[in-house]
Amino acid sequence: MGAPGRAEAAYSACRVIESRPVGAYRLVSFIAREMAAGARPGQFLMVRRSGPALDPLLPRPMSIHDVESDLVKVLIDPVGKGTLNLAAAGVGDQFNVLGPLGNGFNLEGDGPALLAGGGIGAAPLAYLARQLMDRGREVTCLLGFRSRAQAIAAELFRGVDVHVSTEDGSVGRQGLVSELLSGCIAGLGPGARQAELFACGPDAMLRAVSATALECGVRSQVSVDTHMACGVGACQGCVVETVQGYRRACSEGPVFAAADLKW
Amino acid sequence: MGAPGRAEAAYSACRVIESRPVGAYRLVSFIAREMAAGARPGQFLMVRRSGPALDPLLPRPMSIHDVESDLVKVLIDPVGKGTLNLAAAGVGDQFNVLGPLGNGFNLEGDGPALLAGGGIGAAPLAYLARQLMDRGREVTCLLGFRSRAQAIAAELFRGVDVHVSTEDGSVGRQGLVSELLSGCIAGLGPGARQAELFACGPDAMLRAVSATALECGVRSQVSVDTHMACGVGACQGCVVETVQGYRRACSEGPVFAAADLKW
Amino acid sequence: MVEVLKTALGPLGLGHPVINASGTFDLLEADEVLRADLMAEFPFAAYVPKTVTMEPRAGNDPPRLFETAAGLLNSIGLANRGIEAFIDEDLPRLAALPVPLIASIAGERTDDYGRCALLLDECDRVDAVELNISCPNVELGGMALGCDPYKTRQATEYARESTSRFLIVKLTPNVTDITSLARAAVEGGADCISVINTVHGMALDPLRLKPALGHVTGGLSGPAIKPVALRAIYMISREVDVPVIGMGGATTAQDVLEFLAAGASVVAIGTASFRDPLLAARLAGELRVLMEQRGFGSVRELIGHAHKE
Amino acid sequence: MVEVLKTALGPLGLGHPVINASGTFDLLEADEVLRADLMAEFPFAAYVPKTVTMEPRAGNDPPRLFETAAGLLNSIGLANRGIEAFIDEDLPRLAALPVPLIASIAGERTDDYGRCALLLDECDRVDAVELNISCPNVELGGMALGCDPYKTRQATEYARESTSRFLIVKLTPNVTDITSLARAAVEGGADCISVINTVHGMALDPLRLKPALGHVTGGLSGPAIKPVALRAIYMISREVDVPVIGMGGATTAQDVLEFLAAGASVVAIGTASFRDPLLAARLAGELRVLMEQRGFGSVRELIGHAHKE
Ligand SMILES: Cc1cc2nc3c(=O)[nH]c(=O)nc-3n(C[C@H](O)[C@H](O)[C@H](O)COP(=O)(O)OP(=O)(O)OC[C@H]3O[C@@H](n4cnc5c(N)ncnc54)[C@H](O)[C@@H]3O)c2cc1C
Ligand SMILES: Cc1cc2nc3c(=O)[nH]c(=O)nc-3n(C[C@H](O)[C@H](O)[C@H](O)COP(=O)(O)OP(=O)(O)OC[C@H]3O[C@@H](n4cnc5c(N)ncnc54)[C@H](O)[C@@H]3O)c2cc1C
Ligand SMILES: Cc1cc2nc3c(=O)[nH]c(=O)nc-3n(C[C@H](O)[C@H](O)[C@H](O)COP(=O)(O)O)c2cc1C
Ligand SMILES: Cc1cc2nc3c(=O)[nH]c(=O)nc-3n(C[C@H](O)[C@H](O)[C@H](O)COP(=O)(O)O)c2cc1C
Ligand code: FES
Ligand code: FES
Repeated sequence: MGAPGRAEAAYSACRVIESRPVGAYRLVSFIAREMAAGARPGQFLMVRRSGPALDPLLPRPMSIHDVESDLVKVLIDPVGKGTLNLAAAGVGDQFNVLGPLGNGFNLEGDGPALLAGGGIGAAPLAYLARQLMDRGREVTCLLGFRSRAQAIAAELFRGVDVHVSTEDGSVGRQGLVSELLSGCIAGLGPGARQAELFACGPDAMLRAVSATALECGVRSQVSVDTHMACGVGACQGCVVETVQGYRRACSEGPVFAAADLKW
Repeated sequence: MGAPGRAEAAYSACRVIESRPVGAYRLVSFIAREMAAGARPGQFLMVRRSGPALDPLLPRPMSIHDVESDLVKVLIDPVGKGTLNLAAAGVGDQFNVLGPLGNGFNLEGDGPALLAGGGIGAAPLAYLARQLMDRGREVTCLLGFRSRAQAIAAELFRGVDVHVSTEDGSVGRQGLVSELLSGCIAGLGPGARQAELFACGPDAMLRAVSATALECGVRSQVSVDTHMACGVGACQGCVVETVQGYRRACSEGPVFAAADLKW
Repeated sequence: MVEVLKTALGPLGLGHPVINASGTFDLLEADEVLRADLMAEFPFAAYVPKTVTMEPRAGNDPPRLFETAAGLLNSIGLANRGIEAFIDEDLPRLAALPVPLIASIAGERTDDYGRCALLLDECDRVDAVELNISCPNVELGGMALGCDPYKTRQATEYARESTSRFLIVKLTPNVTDITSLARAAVEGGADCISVINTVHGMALDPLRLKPALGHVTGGLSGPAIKPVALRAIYMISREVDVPVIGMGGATTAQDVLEFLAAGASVVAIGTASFRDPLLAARLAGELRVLMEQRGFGSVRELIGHAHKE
Repeated sequence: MVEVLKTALGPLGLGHPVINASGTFDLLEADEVLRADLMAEFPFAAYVPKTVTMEPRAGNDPPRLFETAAGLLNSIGLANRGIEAFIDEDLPRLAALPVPLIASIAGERTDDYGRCALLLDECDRVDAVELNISCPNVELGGMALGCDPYKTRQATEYARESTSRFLIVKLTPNVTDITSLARAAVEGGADCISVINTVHGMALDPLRLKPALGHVTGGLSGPAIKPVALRAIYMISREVDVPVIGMGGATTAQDVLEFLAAGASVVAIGTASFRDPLLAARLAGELRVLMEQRGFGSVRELIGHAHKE
């Protein structure tokens, strides 16, 4: 209705073609050719169910869980009204999607890559693991979950060297993912100094794993979880405190060097 | 979760078992045994889609369109967010329903019954016509619609003597239902004084038909349309002005003697 | 009701912390319409009838209601049959009510509150009196009075002199500084503050593009105003030493939990009762479950939790 | 843009009546992130950058955002790099912007508004200046200033003396009487009133039951506050003779239609841009369709329609 050729939406309407439970989480795939082509591990999308509904009001940030030809996949942990709403989408429904957004992980190193995910923080690690392995890096993936229902998500890491812990011991080792990490770094021996940690999860988990890594001289990149409104650097709402001051998780993150974060 | 046996909801969850378009309207049937048993023509229900959604926030008043064994049927004109939401319900979805509410039409007379509906105001007249005919009264039903898409609803009046007008002349006579009424009353001749008008529709239409009726000495009962919140006489929100002062459409109406209304 | 939910509002013992907001639940009407024995199984822990005034009031011109995004605008205008009819006709019918009764009164001038309170002081059935100085839908009194700390204090003093009952003052959020009004009410002798009344608002009829309400402006209630209510409860409960009744958009048991944590001693349900008049009974049950999940052993422990370090 | 949508705000010619609300759309950021040529195809009829202050401000402690029922709470706290960086770095990059630019400024004291306005008066790229005296998220200035008619007038006078640009004053709804503030601003020399800034609110973290925002309280925006905005627009446009920029929850073309009918000359989109940063372009197109359907031949005909008999 505007002038011809004028863009009238930044978000694209993407059709959901798969939506299935993965334990307590939900895996939803939708068609998004351009996004699939451009996506880098650790980047995210802003996602909303298409339609005029005003509650939930805003899109939610969702990590790119995986990419397969022209499909983009997200893994959803339905904890609140936004994620519940997204997880309720069925095949044929539409998502309004903006992205890929954010900086993503820096894949340039060449030492062994340790991936650590806490709960739904596992979501971006599948695509990350694959891309790192494609670059010839040695990948070990450590996933901590609350219980069995969440830990089922480890199945999504086919072909990856995955170690699981659960808080209740129902699957894998009992305890936290930071404990898995200590053991794993110890196993690397002197090679640990070349290793790099890529982590995603709740703040407390990120603090714990990056502290553990630091003790052993392992650098960390962490992807932080903050509430977002715009997703494009406009609202200043999603900031985290870094040694350089507040930085926006959406446009200057969500991946930060752990050493830069003040927490 | 309260004390045993304690009622925890006034609304009942009713399963939708049919939802189909009738021209521009939508006919939705749901299972509600007790309501079906107790319903009188002109009574209404407060209806909301089950679930925690906060927008739409409140139930909407819906006339009882028809009753069939343990089914209650409503006819919906999707004009705003509440009616759109209800009309979007599919088979298997649940409605939260309260009712039957309100006074309903007074069926006690015995003269010829003239029914007049304007637009979705046709909804309560199907059940009314049937009940009047069961009581042996002579029924003529006059329905005015905007255009063909609405007028298709006349099909729901099987076995009733129905006359249709549309504003654009696409079906039946071109014009307003009040014009149909003049002709119809004239046709009754001197018998008109025994006749009674039952009308439902927008205010302007109710004013027009009851004025026409009055001129010919025909009494009118009209069912008014007001915004409602509680539906049970608690909020004083749905009042209409009558010669006795403000009266609540939900608990003292929605049917009023036209002679009592100040408009 | 279960032990863990038992609580009190001043001298009033309550089975649980959920009551109704004035003007949104009518026991005598509901009893008839719902054909439930509400007198025996009352869903709320106390009953607050609609505000009454010295003289009967017809209320404002219709339309009086308009739904907005997650909210409801109303402009009822304190329609009521007057305090005499309330005392002579309604109160006797409420004799068997098994929960405390909080009468709500409003006036056009500050001394009207004294006159109403005096009349109610004779009525045994009345356990507490709420001064509604915050209705946005009446021209005189109501708001104008409730926006002014001096008049707020004066109206409270008049009522205080006229009654020994537990005295609640209900405030409007439509002011620059709601805590100063709360302080004024407490200085005037209030035993409790009730917040919030509705938020000033307006709607246009979507087709005619003219004011949707007969009174032009109205009061906004429902989930849309929950953040406004939470702020008022939090600020006031930090500022004054009397208990606070919290209301404004509470719809779920999680909302009740949050209102209590923000500093309310009791939570009132208004607009949400229009989604189901018996909702409060379910909320109380669900609140118990949430409290157990989060490890709260009593309502007292929960009240003001958000203020604790 | 199409003829029927063309309009003006004082001396500023606008292609349509939809602009952005300060702090909710960042052209320079969006241009990069969206990889769209926004400078050439700007969705809004004018651009209002985020409020700037004399000194850079880091803003409030996170978390700064919380979604509520049909609303958004924020407590950004006027994070900005300061007026110098705005003038030296941002304005040159906005040289090619094809629409009027409205700079938004805030200060801690009334004379800060004069100082900022004076600096901007040197900048050719700045077509108008908006005084933000209504941010609920900063301790000094902002709100405290915008709640007081005397200080509102004084801040406006300082700015008026310092600039010949079209002068807009943006008001807060968190006051007892918003029209008295609008009058004070006009008396101080304002050419235009902008309403509303966000509504005071608060949220608790649902699990911890502690304040969800680092700053404890925040400002509520989005559809939830649309009724509050409509009332402010309606009351102020009836009271003052200058044009009004209306904002607060507008999300659909129907909302834009209603804001104009209520008395706004221009409608600003804030929170709705978070649903899609290019939304405004679609709203303008849809507005045209709605105007045609309802028989409005021009924006001028529509403005204030709700006031007409
Ligand atoms: C860059 C980025 C990528 C993300 N990727 C993903 C992803 O791939 N998949 C995904 O599911 N999420 C992801 N998230 C998180 C997701 O966006 C948030 O869960 C979401 O914003 C919260 O929205 P909500 O409406 O569901 O919860 P809200 O209703 O906003 O809930 C409020 C808050 O309450 C807390 N909460 C409420 N209930 C629970 C509960 N039962 N358990 C734990 N916490 C609770 C949470 O802290 C939540 O944030 C990502 C976030 C960021 C910033
Ligand atoms: C006793 C009673 C019985 C009723 N029975 C029925 C029934 O059987 N079936 C039924 O469909 N409705 C019925 N209604 C009306 C129905 O409840 C209203 O339509 C409804 O309350 C409006 O809700 P909404 O959310 O859909 O519209 P809202 O969003 O509230 O719309 C606001 C108003 O805008 C107007 N409006 C908006 N768009 C249009 C449009 N395109 N055309 C015309 N008007 C428009 C309408 O006046 C509407 O009331 C009944 C009402 C009452 C009081
Ligand atoms: C229809 C309606 C009528 C009301 N009438 C009164 C009243 O008579 N007295 C009063 O003190 N408050 C009245 N209120 C305000 C409510 O008691 C309550 O303070 C407000 O609605 C906020 O709570 P809620 O969001 O839970 O509804 C009324 C509210 C509504 C919606
Ligand atoms: C994240 C955010 C940041 C804001 N920043 C500013 C600001 O810097 N200056 C200002 O005048 N208003 C600011 N506002 C207020 C908006 O400009 C607008 O007045 C308000 O959000 C109401 O409009 P809306 O409901 O359309 O968002 C901000 C609002 C939000 C949500
Ligand atoms: S979400 Fe708006 S700046 Fe990051
Ligand atoms: S809808 Fe509440 S009294 Fe009629």
